[in-house]
Amino acid sequence: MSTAARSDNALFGMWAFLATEVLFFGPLFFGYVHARLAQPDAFVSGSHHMHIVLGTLNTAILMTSSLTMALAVGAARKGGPPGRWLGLTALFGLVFLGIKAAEWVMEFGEAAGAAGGEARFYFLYYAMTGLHAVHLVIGLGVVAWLWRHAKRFDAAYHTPVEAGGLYWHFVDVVWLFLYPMFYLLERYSA
Amino acid sequence: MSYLSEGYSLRSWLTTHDHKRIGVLYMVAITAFFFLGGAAAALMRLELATPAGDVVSAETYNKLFTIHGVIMVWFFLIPSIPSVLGNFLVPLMIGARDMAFPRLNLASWYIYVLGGLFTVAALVAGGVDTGWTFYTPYSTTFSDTNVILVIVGVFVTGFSSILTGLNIVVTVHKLRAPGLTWFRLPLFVWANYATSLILLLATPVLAMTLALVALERLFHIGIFDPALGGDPLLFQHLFWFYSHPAVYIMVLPAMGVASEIIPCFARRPVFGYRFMAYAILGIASLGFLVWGHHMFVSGQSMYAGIVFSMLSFLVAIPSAIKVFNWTATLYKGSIVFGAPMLYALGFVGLFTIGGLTGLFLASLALDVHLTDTYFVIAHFHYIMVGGSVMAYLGGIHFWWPKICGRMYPEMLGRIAALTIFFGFNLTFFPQYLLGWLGMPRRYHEYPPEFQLLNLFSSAGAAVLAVGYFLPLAYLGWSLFFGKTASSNPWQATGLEWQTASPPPQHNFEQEPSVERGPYQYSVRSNEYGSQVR
Amino acid sequence: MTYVLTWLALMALLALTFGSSYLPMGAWNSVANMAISCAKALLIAVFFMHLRQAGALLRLAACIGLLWLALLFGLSWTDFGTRTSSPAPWSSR
Amino acid sequence: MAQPAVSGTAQWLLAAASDIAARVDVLFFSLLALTGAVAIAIFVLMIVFSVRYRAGSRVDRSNPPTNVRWLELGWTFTPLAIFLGIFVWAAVVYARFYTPAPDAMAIFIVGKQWMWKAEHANGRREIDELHLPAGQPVRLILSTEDVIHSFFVPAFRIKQDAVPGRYTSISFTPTREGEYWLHCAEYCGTDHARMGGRVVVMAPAAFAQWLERGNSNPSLAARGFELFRRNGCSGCHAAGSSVHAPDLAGVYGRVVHLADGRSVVADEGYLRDSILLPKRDVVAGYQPIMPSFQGQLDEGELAALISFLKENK
Repeated sequence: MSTAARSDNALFGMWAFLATEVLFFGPLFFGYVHARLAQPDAFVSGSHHMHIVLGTLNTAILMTSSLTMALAVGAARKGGPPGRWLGLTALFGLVFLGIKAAEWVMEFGEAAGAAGGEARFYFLYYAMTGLHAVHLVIGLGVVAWLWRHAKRFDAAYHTPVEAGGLYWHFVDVVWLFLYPMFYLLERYSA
Repeated sequence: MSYLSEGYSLRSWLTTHDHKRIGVLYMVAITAFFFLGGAAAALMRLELATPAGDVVSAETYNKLFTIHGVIMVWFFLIPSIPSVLGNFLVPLMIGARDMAFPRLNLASWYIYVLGGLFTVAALVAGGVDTGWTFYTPYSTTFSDTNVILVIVGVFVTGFSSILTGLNIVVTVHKLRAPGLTWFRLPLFVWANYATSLILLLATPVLAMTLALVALERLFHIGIFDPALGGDPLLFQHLFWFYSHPAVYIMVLPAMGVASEIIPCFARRPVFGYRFMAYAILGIASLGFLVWGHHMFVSGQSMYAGIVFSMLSFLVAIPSAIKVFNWTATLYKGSIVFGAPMLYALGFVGLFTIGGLTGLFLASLALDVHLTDTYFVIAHFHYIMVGGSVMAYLGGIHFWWPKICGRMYPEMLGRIAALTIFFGFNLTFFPQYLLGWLGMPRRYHEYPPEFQLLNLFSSAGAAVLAVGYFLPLAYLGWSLFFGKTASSNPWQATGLEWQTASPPPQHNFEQEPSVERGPYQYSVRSNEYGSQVR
Repeated sequence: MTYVLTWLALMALLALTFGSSYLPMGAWNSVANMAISCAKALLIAVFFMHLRQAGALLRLAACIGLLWLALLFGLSWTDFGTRTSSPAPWSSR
Repeated sequence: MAQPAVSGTAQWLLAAASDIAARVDVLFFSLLALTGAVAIAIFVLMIVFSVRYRAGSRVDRSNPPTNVRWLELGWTFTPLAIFLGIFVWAAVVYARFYTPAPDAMAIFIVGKQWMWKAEHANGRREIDELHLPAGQPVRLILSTEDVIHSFFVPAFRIKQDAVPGRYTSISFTPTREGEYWLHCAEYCGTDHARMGGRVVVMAPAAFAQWLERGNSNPSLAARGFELFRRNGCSGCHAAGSSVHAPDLAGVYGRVVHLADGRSVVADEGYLRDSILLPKRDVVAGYQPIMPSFQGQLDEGELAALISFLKENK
């Protein structure tokens, strides 16, 4: 099989896998919509406990990591070594996780004491951001692996960078939806 | 050198990347699970021979039907045809050297086995009693059995399904031999392709839904608990979003098998090839729109019931088309009744009954009376056991010479097929009557007036057990003592028959170049048009 | 260059969604937030994930997961959407 | 099972003891005739073809057809038309289950692992039995104290799940006197198979006698009125109260306009939610100040309160 054909297979495989991932997150989004429609007030008051500055900062960091990932793929396509950009991507990912972990710790007290609808808000918050973080950790593993083997990639062969990039961007996209769902509810009334 | 003689050590099997060997690994594993699940069913039928709960306790009975369902659905039926025959045959039928992702293929077998170990561990630790449907809030709050362990098992196995589906989808899209256009694909490949789409799009929903059940059980907070404002019906929607399409995961590949066997043994082209292919895609996609028909009495809105009922009738159309086309394929054929053909005809007959009784359950007012009774049990066993298991066994016989290079004993094969057909009907037909008369499912004891029909059913189960042990015995025997098979003992047209039996490691000595569509059989003589020259 | 422009657009949209959440628009806040999230996702898919250059097959694969998610939401809402707010005219007088 | 053999259920033909049972049976046997005819047609064709075209038989095999467009379109669209007909028929019958007659007698049924409790309007309670008058339209309002159960009376052809946290209901008219099986049809744990009993359909006069005999309980509505005062509901909801709360006189069955613009009919389910989850459906023009009574009222007390509200015209 030619390298080009193999690359084609891998990218199609990754896109198909991402379709699966969308549906993997599906029940959580579904549960969120159902719960929020049932108890809108609890979700608003839960959201007001979120650290909006940290959340917004994290969103910016993750989007920037997507940029560096895209630049890594771009570099690989042109034959330049993607190592530098991959390293930056991993760095941004780590910072995101660090901030996220700090938030989890800060919110834990509130969450443990919450009752009724707010308890459900926190349940979904921890479940969804937790699952997202698990994906991000896997993404970090992939990026670290790519970084270690960065020298192997050139203009002719860089499929792993492309496929890993697709996964990284997907994880970013999931966060773009989580951010307004948990941080931005009726901020004007806070 | 055949793929079987590439290495004889256990290690050579457990580290193989060869799709054919992985198919065989799956066959071994699912056979073990089939007999485990069957043993649970045998105990249940023994208990139900009398109205009183005398053989096992109520707790044990509840665990038996749960483990029967969990094992048969996730560890036998879903991987049966796609992971065994699909794995073995799809690359051969499309003229590829292997799957698109061979290492992933092996990984999915290990993931399957890991999931199986969790489930068996739950069994050993005392079992689980929620039913395979895991309905909340019983599973989240009230059951005190090993729910989480089984959920982990099913969750893990789900990833095996997803990876197999991914592999088949990419393989069919990308690795077809030159000249093999979409409408030259054998229907078995179409069926496995459509099945794989369902595996990809439905399985993740089940995985996450079960994970949410486990979390709710652990933390006593969740989205299903009504005490906090949740809704148990939310679980049912999510569960059936997967579990109804899962029925098509089980039966579409079976349709694919029948579509290979019937033209071959009738020695004529399949009737209406294009309609058959469209029907497969139609079933796969419409199958996603009907899950709410499991919930007509669940308290879902009446309007939802009406919408889902109408959509359910629509999905019956492509199924009906397939039955008509198989029947028409017999017309003006030259039919040989080999064992695979007997299984395939049995499949068509039983699937027809199962499908037609599905219309009763899709009808709103009838479903109110019939749902959650033995009518439903009979209906889905006609589809899944009468349909899928018959077809799986037919496929195993049909491709046995290709898989191991030996012929099975023909006469025993026919006797087993007839035994299974008879035993199956004796077991499950009485259950339709029981259901209509109002015997609820999952009952450990029942009113005495139902005993006669239950006795028929239990007697049938004994016959069925004999029928299932027969192939195990003679196929095992034939591995060592069977007649050596030629490369194309059935004079079939597919690509898989154009290479040695058993095939070499990379399937074909040289890449085949496909010149025509499948099923170019001819009744006039033994002339037939193979897909390659 | 496309990448950097995309990133700038993403940042602008982030500022927009952040700012708009302080304007009292009732239910429209959520609509705006989701619309902006979709726009951002589209930017990432089209430019960072190179769907712009991709063939039909990849585009289809990218859409099918979302389509199926829409099926899950849409058909379930025939139940949740009609349960209490529009009871059958006869189910209670 | 511990229950005595129930009369009125012949072994081979299930008794039809409700108005809907007759309609369901007509549909069932019509569909049985139709599908039976189709199945027999297919099997006869398969057997005839199998025999006639067995290998070696001397018959005309020239030009076996592989594509007959009119035939394929025919057997696509003919079933479609028939299926849609059946769908409509079944849906029309189904709607009757949820269309109570105006004078339907409401009975609260509560499922609990592993028994059925019923409470009549006058306060008469029974366990694992349900007495009904023949000819009187009935509306069962189902709830459960633990898991999902399903109220199944084969002779009536009715089945309805009882779902935790809400009410479901089903309506019918018992027509034939006799005793019939009552089962739980949704798996609910260890003694699921033993959860059930009998339904007794009596002549109206005998039923009236039965209803009064040995009943020392106050009526549901009277008990509800007592609860209405004891739990402080009357403090806010009474006319002339200083707290701004909706007047509940005649609320049952009215269309209520909600703060978020929706409007709903105040049925049992709405009243239940308003007591347990008062912040969910706030009435337009009122503040969400009512506390939740979740965990303070059991299913029986809820039923009593709602019965009071229904009678409080």
